Amino acid sequence: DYTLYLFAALGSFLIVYIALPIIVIFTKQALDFRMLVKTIHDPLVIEALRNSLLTATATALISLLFGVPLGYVLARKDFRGKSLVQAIIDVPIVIPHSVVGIMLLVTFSNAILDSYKGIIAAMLFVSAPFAINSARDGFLAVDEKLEHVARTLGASKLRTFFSISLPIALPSIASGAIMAWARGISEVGAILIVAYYPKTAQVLVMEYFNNYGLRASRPISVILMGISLGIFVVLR
Amino acid sequence: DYTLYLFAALGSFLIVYIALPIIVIFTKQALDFRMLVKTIHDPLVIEALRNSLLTATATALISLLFGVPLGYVLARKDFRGKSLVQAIIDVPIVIPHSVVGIMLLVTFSNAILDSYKGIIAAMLFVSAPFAINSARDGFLAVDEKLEHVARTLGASKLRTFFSISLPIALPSIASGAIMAWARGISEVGAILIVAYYPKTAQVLVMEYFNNYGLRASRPISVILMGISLGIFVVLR
Amino acid sequence: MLRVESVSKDYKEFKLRDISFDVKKEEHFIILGPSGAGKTVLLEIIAGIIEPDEGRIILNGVDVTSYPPEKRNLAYIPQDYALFPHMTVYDNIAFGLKLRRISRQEIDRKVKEISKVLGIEHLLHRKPRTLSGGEKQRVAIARALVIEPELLLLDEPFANLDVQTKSRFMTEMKVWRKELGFTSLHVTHSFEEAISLGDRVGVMLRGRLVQVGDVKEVFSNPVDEGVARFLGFENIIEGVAKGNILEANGVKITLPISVEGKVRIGVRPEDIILSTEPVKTSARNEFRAEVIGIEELGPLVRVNLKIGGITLKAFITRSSLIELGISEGREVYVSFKTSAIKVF
Amino acid sequence: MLRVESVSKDYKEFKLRDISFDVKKEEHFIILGPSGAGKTVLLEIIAGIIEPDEGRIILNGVDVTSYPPEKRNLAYIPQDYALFPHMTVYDNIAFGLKLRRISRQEIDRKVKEISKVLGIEHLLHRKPRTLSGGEKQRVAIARALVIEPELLLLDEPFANLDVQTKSRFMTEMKVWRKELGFTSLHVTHSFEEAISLGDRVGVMLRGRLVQVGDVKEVFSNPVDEGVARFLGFENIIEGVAKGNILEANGVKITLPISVEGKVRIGVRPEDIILSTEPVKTSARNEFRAEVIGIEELGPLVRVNLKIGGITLKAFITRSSLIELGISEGREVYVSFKTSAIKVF
Repeated sequence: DYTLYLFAALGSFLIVYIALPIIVIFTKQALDFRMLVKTIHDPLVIEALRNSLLTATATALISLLFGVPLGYVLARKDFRGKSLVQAIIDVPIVIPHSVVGIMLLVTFSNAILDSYKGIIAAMLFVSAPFAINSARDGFLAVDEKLEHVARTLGASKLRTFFSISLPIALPSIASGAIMAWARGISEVGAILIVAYYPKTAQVLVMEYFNNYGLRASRPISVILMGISLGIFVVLR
Repeated sequence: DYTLYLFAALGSFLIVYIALPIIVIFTKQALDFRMLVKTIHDPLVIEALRNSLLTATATALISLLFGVPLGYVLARKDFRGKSLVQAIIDVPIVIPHSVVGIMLLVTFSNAILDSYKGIIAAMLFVSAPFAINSARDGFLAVDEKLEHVARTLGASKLRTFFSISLPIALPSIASGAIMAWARGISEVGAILIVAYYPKTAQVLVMEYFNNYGLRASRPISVILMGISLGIFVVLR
Repeated sequence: MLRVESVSKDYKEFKLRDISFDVKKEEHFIILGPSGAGKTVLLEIIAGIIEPDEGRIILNGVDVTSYPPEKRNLAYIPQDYALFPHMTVYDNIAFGLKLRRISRQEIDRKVKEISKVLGIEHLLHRKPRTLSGGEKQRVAIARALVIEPELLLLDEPFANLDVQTKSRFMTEMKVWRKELGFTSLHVTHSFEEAISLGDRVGVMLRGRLVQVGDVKEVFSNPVDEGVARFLGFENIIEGVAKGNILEANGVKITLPISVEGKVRIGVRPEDIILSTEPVKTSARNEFRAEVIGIEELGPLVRVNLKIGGITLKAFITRSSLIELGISEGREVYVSFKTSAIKVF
Repeated sequence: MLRVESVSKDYKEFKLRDISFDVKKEEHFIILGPSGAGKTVLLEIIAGIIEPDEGRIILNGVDVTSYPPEKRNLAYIPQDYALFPHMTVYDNIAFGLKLRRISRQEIDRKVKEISKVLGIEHLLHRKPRTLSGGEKQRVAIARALVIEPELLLLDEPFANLDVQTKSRFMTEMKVWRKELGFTSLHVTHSFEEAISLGDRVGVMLRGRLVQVGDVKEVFSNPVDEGVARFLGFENIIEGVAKGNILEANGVKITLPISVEGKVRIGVRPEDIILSTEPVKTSARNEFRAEVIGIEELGPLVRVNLKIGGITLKAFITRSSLIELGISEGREVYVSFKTSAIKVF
């Protein structure tokens, strides 16, 4: 079946293109283990990793707090302008990341400049769509009849939400939260503009690269990638 | 129905949070129209926009060239390791953007440093998943029976692909290409590391912000955002 | 107990129009209608899930039209049972009790008690996805009855069960009713359920409740053509009657009674006899007909026939189809007894 | 013309086993079987879409088992017609011709010609999604026949059509065959299609072709219990025969012939008569029975009966169910003619 072989050959270029850099960076770092160990003991790196993990986690939690109710409303209610709301939610995916930073600064200026708030603001803008859409899909998959039956059995609307809808939609919501977390920790462009400080690991990678070159920035990259890939495996 | 009102109130925070910066930046720029006009005549800006559009377009085309055959194979063939391949394709979504840049430099070093090739390499890494997955979904939606019938009518496998499968999957493929384009033009983190020069608009936004402040970077942001939103509207 | 007063509602593709009926205490009331008649919408209006555009729902003399579902004290069992997938059977049954702030021991006692009646004690620790259709249905009934509702709303309760389970259920249903004494409103498209369980039946067609009454009475005296069609009189012929002869498009039909003027008659397809040769039987109406269509319905075949200007449908078995060698375009003899004719 | 030689294939949930048969030139061969028998898989093996695990496909004396579909010169019409949605009807029909490097004028002539025969000239500029089911089917047939294939493979060609369209089609199918002289292999679950179109029939059950022959012969002489069941002998009773009496679990049944030893007999549910009082009819077998289950099948009802140690199924109409007042647990009288018994 030559056609499929041809296609597979063409297609495997992209597979290799994505897989190769991942393998190469891990392998090269494994050969330069000393540098990795040194990096792990660099207080600047530890501080930056802590900042990244904290802000990404905060972002995921905020996305959940507001995204889950929004997802529920989108799943259960038809209202005028619903498609506009849905469009707005998806907009952050297409806006250039540096522009996101400028937009946020133009709007909130000093309130977010160079602070944890700024990092979270930038992350939230790009992460929220994942949390909202996953919650919506999760609730859409919960049979409305289950809610109806719970109501007739005596549960109020709020009680029904917490004892029926939320637990059943939880897997989808959790995967949305993880995606939001991953999207947050992968963000660089907007954070560079809004909050270069407090320094996050993804910004530190860039700084080390600019100041000390590739060899210095590689170990942090490997650590960050390890975390991201771990999250990714959990997600699957 | 108080529960839904409460949820809608909570959820509207995120809607406002996403919509507000977009509105604010457009409004503020509209009030500062002179600066916008001046920016449009800045040769540096024009050059950078040209670079962004060219590289994003090249990225989208390369994604298509390799992603469409790969999508077809994924849609039609079961093979050992298919789920691993699918996982690899989705990996770029979770890797921090600055890390992507480091990985690519570590792997391809001077071959891509500070060149159009580098910009496209960075964009391709983050864009390819969109092109591949859309193509796959497009082909999955083409009834295999159509291909079977075309075969019995005398068409070879390749001929069947070009006259039946590809035309029918085209809308999905096109939307994947647009997404790949949008993802490419929104990339900053990886490009900053791999190819600061030739300067792209999304990098220029950052440079103008660092060198001349918010007011100088805003007009380019507005132009870039206009392009992105235009693309987004086409996509819907 | 329950009174539904001129309820109307436009909901999706369903249009309920001016529906009124009442259900007496401890009665088993059946709403019978084809799918798409709006039966589920009506149940959901009574349950409080959908608000009617017009009309009132009265439960034990109280107008509950504006009450939310949780204040109506009734239980609703949808067609797919809607067991909570993330809870064990025990927790499913206890759900309604927990909301009522009853002590743990009391809840435990009640859950065990109802489980014993319904024969599901051995399932209490299981998750719903591990249950068979019949077991799911029992759990759904237990969950509904344990809160001792005023009224049990059942939506096609036996539609997803196999024949054996279904038969056992219908028998047991009667036992449970005696034991627990609940009132039920049951919607279905099954004549069998209506016949074996219904104290009274309401026939619902295209959003209207067209006839309410005793089962046998409804079946033998359909009030109009619509009900007649639903009950199986697929052949409705319009013509002008003179004495006991009806002339319809040039075809003369002998009627069981004497009437004058324009009338309609109904004949069930299963009452029409086909043969390849003319046979003078006790059937008083015999015609030559052309076969214009054949439609298989499982072991039964519907044959469309053309007699002069009118068309008739007849049911024959698949084996008769083969034995008589009936195929399209063939001429056959058609007969039916005058007593099989229903005059409207 | 086509010879299928001991084809076997495991494909998804289907298991084809040692299937052999041949189709003669200009014959209309029907493969009749319930859904899930593997009929479509067999067609796709013949078309070259699926490769068989074992066996050979011979077309006009040439072993084509390893040929790709495009080298076999046959045409396949799947159940849902599979019209190319992005092409007009004209381009759909012309598709096969364009691949054959025929001149534009010649293509145009052939497309117009076949469209005329099939009565779809007025649809040529339309897109498939705007067509009715019957129109789609005509286009699919035109697209298949225009390339003058050796063999036409039809998968449930009438399954998605309404009765009228279907009836017209079956009549026209015979005309087209006369006019264009093609050979067809047609798989279906419809007895009607087998009877009215089939020159010969093969019965396919659970992946095996169990009986091939003339339609009437197959229906009157099923080779085994499986075929008998499929043809409607739902009651299969095993017992020990002595002369023309069969004893089965304590029940004595009079047989139409004399046999000795362990035998099985089949009775069609539609040949069993129910009554509420004993009636000595010409039916030679009469028993008292208990109703143990009732199942509605549209206008027909299947009644499960228990007679001593054996169970029987009977079909009665819905109106008889109501008139006789049959419900579960009731005692009824069951009778069937000895001539309705098939001894295996």
